[in-house]
Amino acid sequence: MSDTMTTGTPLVRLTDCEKRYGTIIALTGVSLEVHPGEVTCVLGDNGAGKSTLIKIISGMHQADAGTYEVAGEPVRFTSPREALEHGIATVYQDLAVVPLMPVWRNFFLGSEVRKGAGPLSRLDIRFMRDTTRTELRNMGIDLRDVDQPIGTLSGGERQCVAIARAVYFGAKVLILDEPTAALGVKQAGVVLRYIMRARARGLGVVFITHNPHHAYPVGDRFLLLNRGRPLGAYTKDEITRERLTTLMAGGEELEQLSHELEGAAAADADLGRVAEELEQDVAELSGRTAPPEQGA
Amino acid sequence: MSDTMTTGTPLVRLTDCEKRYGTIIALTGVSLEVHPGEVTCVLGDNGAGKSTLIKIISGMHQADAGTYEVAGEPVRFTSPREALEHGIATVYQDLAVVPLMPVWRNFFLGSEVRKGAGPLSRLDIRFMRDTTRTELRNMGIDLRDVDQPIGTLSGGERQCVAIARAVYFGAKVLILDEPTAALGVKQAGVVLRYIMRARARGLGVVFITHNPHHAYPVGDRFLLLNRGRPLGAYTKDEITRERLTTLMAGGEELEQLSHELEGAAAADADLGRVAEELEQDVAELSGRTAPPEQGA
Amino acid sequence: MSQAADTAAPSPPDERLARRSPLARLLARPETGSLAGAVVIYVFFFAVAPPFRGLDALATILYASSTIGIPAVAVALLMIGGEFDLSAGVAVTSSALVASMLSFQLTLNLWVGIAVGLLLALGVGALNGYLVMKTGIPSFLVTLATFLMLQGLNLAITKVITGNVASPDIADMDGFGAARKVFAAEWNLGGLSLRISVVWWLLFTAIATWVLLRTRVGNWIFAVGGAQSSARAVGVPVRRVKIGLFMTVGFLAWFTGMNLLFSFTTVQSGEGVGNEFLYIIAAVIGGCLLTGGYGSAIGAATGAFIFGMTTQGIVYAGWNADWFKFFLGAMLLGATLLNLWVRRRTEAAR
Amino acid sequence: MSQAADTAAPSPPDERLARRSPLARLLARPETGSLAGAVVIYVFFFAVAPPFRGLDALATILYASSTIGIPAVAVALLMIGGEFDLSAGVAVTSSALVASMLSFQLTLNLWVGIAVGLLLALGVGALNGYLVMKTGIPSFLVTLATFLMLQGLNLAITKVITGNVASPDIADMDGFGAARKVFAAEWNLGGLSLRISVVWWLLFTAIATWVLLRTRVGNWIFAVGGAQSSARAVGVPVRRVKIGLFMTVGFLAWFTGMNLLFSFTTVQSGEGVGNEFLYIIAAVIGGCLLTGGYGSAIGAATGAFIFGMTTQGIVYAGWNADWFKFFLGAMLLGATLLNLWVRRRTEAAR
Amino acid sequence: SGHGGKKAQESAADTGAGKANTPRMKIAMVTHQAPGDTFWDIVRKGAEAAAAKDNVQLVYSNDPDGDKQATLVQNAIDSKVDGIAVTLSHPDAMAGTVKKATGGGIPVVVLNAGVDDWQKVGALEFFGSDESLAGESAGTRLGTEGAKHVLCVLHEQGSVSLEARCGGLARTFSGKTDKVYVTGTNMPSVRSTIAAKLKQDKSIDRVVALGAPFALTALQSVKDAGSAAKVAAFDMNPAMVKAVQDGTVEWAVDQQPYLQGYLAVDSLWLYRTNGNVLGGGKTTPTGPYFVDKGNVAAVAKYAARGTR
Ligand SMILES: Nc1ncnc2c1ncn2[C@@H]1O[C@H](COP(=O)(O)OP(=O)(O)OP(=O)(O)O)[C@@H](O)[C@H]1O
Ligand SMILES: Nc1ncnc2c1ncn2[C@@H]1O[C@H](COP(=O)(O)OP(=O)(O)OP(=O)(O)O)[C@@H](O)[C@H]1O
Ligand SMILES: [Mg+2]
Ligand SMILES: [Mg+2]
Repeated sequence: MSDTMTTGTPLVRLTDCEKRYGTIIALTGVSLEVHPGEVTCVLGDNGAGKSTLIKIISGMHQADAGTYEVAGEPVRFTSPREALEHGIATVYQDLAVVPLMPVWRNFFLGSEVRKGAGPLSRLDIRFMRDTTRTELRNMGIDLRDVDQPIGTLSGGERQCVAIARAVYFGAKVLILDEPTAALGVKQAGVVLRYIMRARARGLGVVFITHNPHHAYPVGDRFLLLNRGRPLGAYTKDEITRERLTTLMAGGEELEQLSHELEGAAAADADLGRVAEELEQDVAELSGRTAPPEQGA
Repeated sequence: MSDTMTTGTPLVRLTDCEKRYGTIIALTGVSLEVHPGEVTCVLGDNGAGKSTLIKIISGMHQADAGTYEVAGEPVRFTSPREALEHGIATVYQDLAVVPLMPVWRNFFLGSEVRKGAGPLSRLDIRFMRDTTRTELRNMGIDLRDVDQPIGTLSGGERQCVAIARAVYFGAKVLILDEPTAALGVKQAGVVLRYIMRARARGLGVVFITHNPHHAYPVGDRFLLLNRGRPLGAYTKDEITRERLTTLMAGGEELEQLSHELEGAAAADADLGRVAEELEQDVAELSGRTAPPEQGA
Repeated sequence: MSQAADTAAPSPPDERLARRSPLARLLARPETGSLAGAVVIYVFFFAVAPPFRGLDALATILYASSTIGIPAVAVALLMIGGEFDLSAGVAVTSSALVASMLSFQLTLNLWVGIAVGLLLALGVGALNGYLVMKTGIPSFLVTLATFLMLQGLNLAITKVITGNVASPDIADMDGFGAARKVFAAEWNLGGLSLRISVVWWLLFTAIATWVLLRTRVGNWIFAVGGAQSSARAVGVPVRRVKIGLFMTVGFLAWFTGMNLLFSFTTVQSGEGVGNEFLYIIAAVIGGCLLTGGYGSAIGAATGAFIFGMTTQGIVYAGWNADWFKFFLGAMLLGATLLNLWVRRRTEAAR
Repeated sequence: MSQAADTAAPSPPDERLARRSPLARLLARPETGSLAGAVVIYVFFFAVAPPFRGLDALATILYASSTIGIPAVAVALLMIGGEFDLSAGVAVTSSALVASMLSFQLTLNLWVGIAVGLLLALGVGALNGYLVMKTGIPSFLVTLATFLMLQGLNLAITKVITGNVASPDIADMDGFGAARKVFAAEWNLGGLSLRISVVWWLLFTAIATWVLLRTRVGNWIFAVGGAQSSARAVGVPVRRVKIGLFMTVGFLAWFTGMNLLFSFTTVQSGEGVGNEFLYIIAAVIGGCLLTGGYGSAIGAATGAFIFGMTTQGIVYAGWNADWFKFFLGAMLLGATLLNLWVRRRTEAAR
Repeated sequence: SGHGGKKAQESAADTGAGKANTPRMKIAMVTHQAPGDTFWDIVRKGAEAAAAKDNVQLVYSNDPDGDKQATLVQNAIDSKVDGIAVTLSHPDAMAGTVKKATGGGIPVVVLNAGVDDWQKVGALEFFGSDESLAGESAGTRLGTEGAKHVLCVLHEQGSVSLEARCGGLARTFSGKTDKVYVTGTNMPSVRSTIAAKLKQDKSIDRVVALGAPFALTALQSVKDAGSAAKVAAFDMNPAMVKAVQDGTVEWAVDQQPYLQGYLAVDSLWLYRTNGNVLGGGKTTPTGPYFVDKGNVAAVAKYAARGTR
């Protein structure tokens, strides 16, 4: 947990955070820092507590123990609205959209753009529709109709709306909970590019993903969680791509899987072929042999 | 669209299928075959119509045009129950769980196990709880409590329940709509193993994914969709991994992305480093240079 | 139950779970909150109203609660299944009117009328269910329409047939004695009159609880109410389940109607209007969600009991009758807040 | 609106969209279905009931509809926001009672009573909203409790103060004339009596429509009703929106109460019970979802009009009063089915 | 199957009267009846008998809510009827609209309720019983019978006429008067609530129900509570006659609803065809009329037919 890389107060600092749902302890003893112009990756198995952690940052939940500081000031958000007012924008894993509402209304929900003054102040519908269409087109999503209820969009389209919205409104901190899960290769690429841009503009980014190929290139800090506890926190200097991948994948398990399949292959030639392929994948995932490929 | 590889009637055959939602044309002119012991991958951009296609197969929707045959017999399912009765089990992209119900009740929903006879026939709760726990542990998910409402599980845990359920009940055809989207590396590996096993047992599998690393090793046939229309249908013999990856990724775009980032790198050294890394990723994704690595 | 899981996988206690005392575990059951409300209200009236203390007072309260509680059981199941039935109150009257007038006019054995009444009640339920499922119109509207139509039919047909607004007295007809024993028997145990409807109420509550928690259909009821399209996707026969629920409401409405008929021997054709809300209120007090997918039959029974006890308790206490509704509202709010407080406490007590 | 998008991105027609005629596009608007229901019912009664044809009959119908329609506008907004208010009906009576009795007892200018009545109605709304948001108890239960308590207070306090069950006559008090002009003016245009409440009804409907579709608050109302936790997650002030909605119901209940008071100069303390359901019914007929997140103010107005027209139409047609409820139910069902049929047709007509 | 039933009932004779040959006219009767109330049924029968005799088309409508009932009167005005018979149970809510009718030249008579207000709205006549007076007579009678503590059962809260009956009773009754509100549309709850009240106060020795069906239910409550209270009632129905004959109900205060309906229609016809006005500007009382063991036999025959 080195503080070597950056100086100055972090945008967001959580210390020794704990969260319980009734008797369920979802998170305990977790600390996290987000610095301007840095990407903090939170990695971990399913159910490790990643989403719970970011929900605390975004004001959806309050921690049961631990402290939370924004720009050095201790805070206690009782609603996401307060976090938003501090410039913290979030893409939730469940996307937080209102299914029956049109796409553009969802895009601007909570941050509507208005024109006119006083009692005549009203929504600037044309601007919001156009912006929604443009922002989504930039992500590679060409909507038929921004007036479609968002509930009728495909999973990936819906995720793109949530991301485009957060990117559009994110002022200081951008939190992304598995943003690329349902996305096509092209759209996922765009999201990575967005993260780089936000980083370049000096925003602090929290990025949750299960894909080490996405995490390593863009991340500056890595926080690993396991069963609600921190497994380790590293800056990029302190960890190699291989080590990270192994930690994430539970590398041994994947190897075991391919061995198992090979065993079965004795009985079924066809299966053997696939086992071979998987083995290659494993090799590629958890310990690449060509060192010159690695950057930095 | 070669029929060279397999003989005999396919388990499922869709011909010239069309689906509209009101004025929205989600799918048109799409055909698909699922053969026993084969994995059919459906690939395509966000909003291409993949989920719509599998919802037709699973009986959730009816096609507006085209024919649907199961084991050579023309059918017209009016509900997913009928498809299930034909041995077609599905993992939906939205998972189709009932949030307020306990995990084990969701697992067995619609296919409850009972003991006792006549009016005294009742749920075999102990068996169902144990089975749920075991099946999930096999996937690498160690639940605290199978009586937790499923709505309180993490995204990945929820997805694992849906997959484990379909695998447990799938009799002839197994349909998986982006099953690995929210999964950790370990769990995703398990799902791929499940697909291989189902294939080995002679089931027909339909597998939707955005990850060419997952699709190519396990797939026997590949159906590519674009904006609701078929872009091509290939057997494994007819397409290389590179070609598939390029088709899926819109490979040029990804390359362009890395060039763009490199351009920006002139101004920002830090960004340059990431661009370099991304470039490596691109190289790796869309045209690997080491031919001996490829199987078959 | 947690033992079952433990035997399957004898693992060390999960470090991700806080320990909880057995008491806390008991208190965390969904029924505990509303039961607590019932107990507190009982104790309250026990303290302030001396006449409330006798066993005969309890018998009166149980009887009053049972006439709400019996249909409330079915209404609760329906609400868990995600639908409403506004026609339940007048369906009670309809089946009683049909049973008595048919037997009377044709001078038949009463059991014939009873059977026809049952068919009618089931038919109305099936029609409600069919219309809701077929057209997709919200059940609130569909059953509002059947409510109004039944109400009209009750008044008009009774008028046409009897020339009057009440059904004829059937006390001297064939089959009355036996039917009364089944639907409205009253036992006198040393001055204490116990009514069979209370027994039926408990029985129906027990059956409904068993069905909900221990049978396949119960699983389906929770599922269609909690997430209809998910339930459909995994193969639950949504339409059949919902139509069945509407018919269950019809069945218990008919049963309540028979209780009414054989307790009072005649039925006013305008009766029953407004009772549908009492059933819904009982279910909601007992913890059923209006949006479906959550609730219990025991809760509905407790809700009916709380409602019955409060209504009668205020009278037993001899409070000013003008303020009756005010007290009723205040007590209901109190019981609900207590229910909530108990649940919050148990959640906090980890 | 679709032009706005086209100018922004002048693209060739999307091949993934079927073409649709302008007529089909008009018919696909959510209000069209219920409007069609209204028109058909109007034409129907126009044909069968000669007295229905006159302009004076239309004035009567519009007036009857307006007394349901004004509070129904607020109730519709609240239902879109995902909540119920069962206390709306008696809140109307409460504010009228308070306004008249306070002014009368203290011999104040009526406007003082009117203002206090407004404060009370807003206060009840705020209390409802606060309890719902603070405790998480379903609004059905909370407002049921306030409904009962207000009903009790209406009866008891009126009794205590006036010794009677109605408020005193205020026709000769200070401020009556002006207040009557505002709340209950009646213009006689050549034998045709037009009432101001109809004008207010249309005005409130227009304002509510504008708020829903063109303002930020409207966006928030849809969001809190459609998916409360999502709305909260993106920064919608859920609590303020919902409390505001309850207070809006209070406001229009007060307004309706003033209309009542200045139309009839006195108020019965038992009045208003049951009207809360008429408001909900109007909103639901007009297409509001009971589960929240969907609906329109115009729909609620149409619903009130359909209900008012049917109720009066049956009388104008001179049909047997015994069958009144039956006809009412049948016509409502018919109107709803027609609404549905129109929507289905337009969806099929691509 | 032999007992009871329709066959046992078939004995009633019908009122066969001659028919007037005056031109057909249309009369609206608008009451505050709640659906399915026995009492109003008898009123309507009277009105229909008169209408049949007088060649009148009778349009009946009803709503218990004051403002809605007023709208019904407006409906009648819009329909250009030849006369309106109306109840003024919510006089203030109704006044404006009724005045509109009388002002517009439509003759109006008032029946049943509105004894203090009918002249103010410009009505021609009033047929009915003064509810306070009826209550007072009942109170006096209870006092002479030696009752000590009376329970007044109101089957609707906030109703002017029920309150007037109870109020009148309390005024003239020498002992103590209590009251209890019950939900008229829910018989089991009526039964339990009366029983609860009787338990709560054991000194109650008389139950006076303000509607016939509720008196019969009160009998069961008395039994449930093990009370010795006797039961008396307002208004009649066939079962009530039997109860009075059996002696289970002491007496019932009848206000002769048939007469109210009949006179209302007949007087409008008389006014329209011959300019007659009944009562000389005063109310025409139709009650109170006590039905007890002494005179019940005379009433029984007609009650069975549903006209008493
Ligand atoms: N509302 C809740 N009530 C009870 N338990 C909960 C609740 N929300 C989450 N949990 C539990 O807390 C743990 C952490 O959940 P969380 O969603 O943070 O995991 P995650 O790391 O985001 O997993 P994934 O990668 O699958 O999204 C899980 O085991 C989950 O079951
Ligand atoms: N119920 C619906 N009503 C209207 N349009 C719909 C509906 N469901 C899907 N669509 C549209 O149909 C198209 C295909 O959707 P589908 O869900 O099949 O895409 P997909 O290929 O599964 O995408 P993804 O990879 O993002 O899951 C999308 O453009 C979507 O907006
Ligand atoms: Mg997560
Ligand atoms: Mg999809």
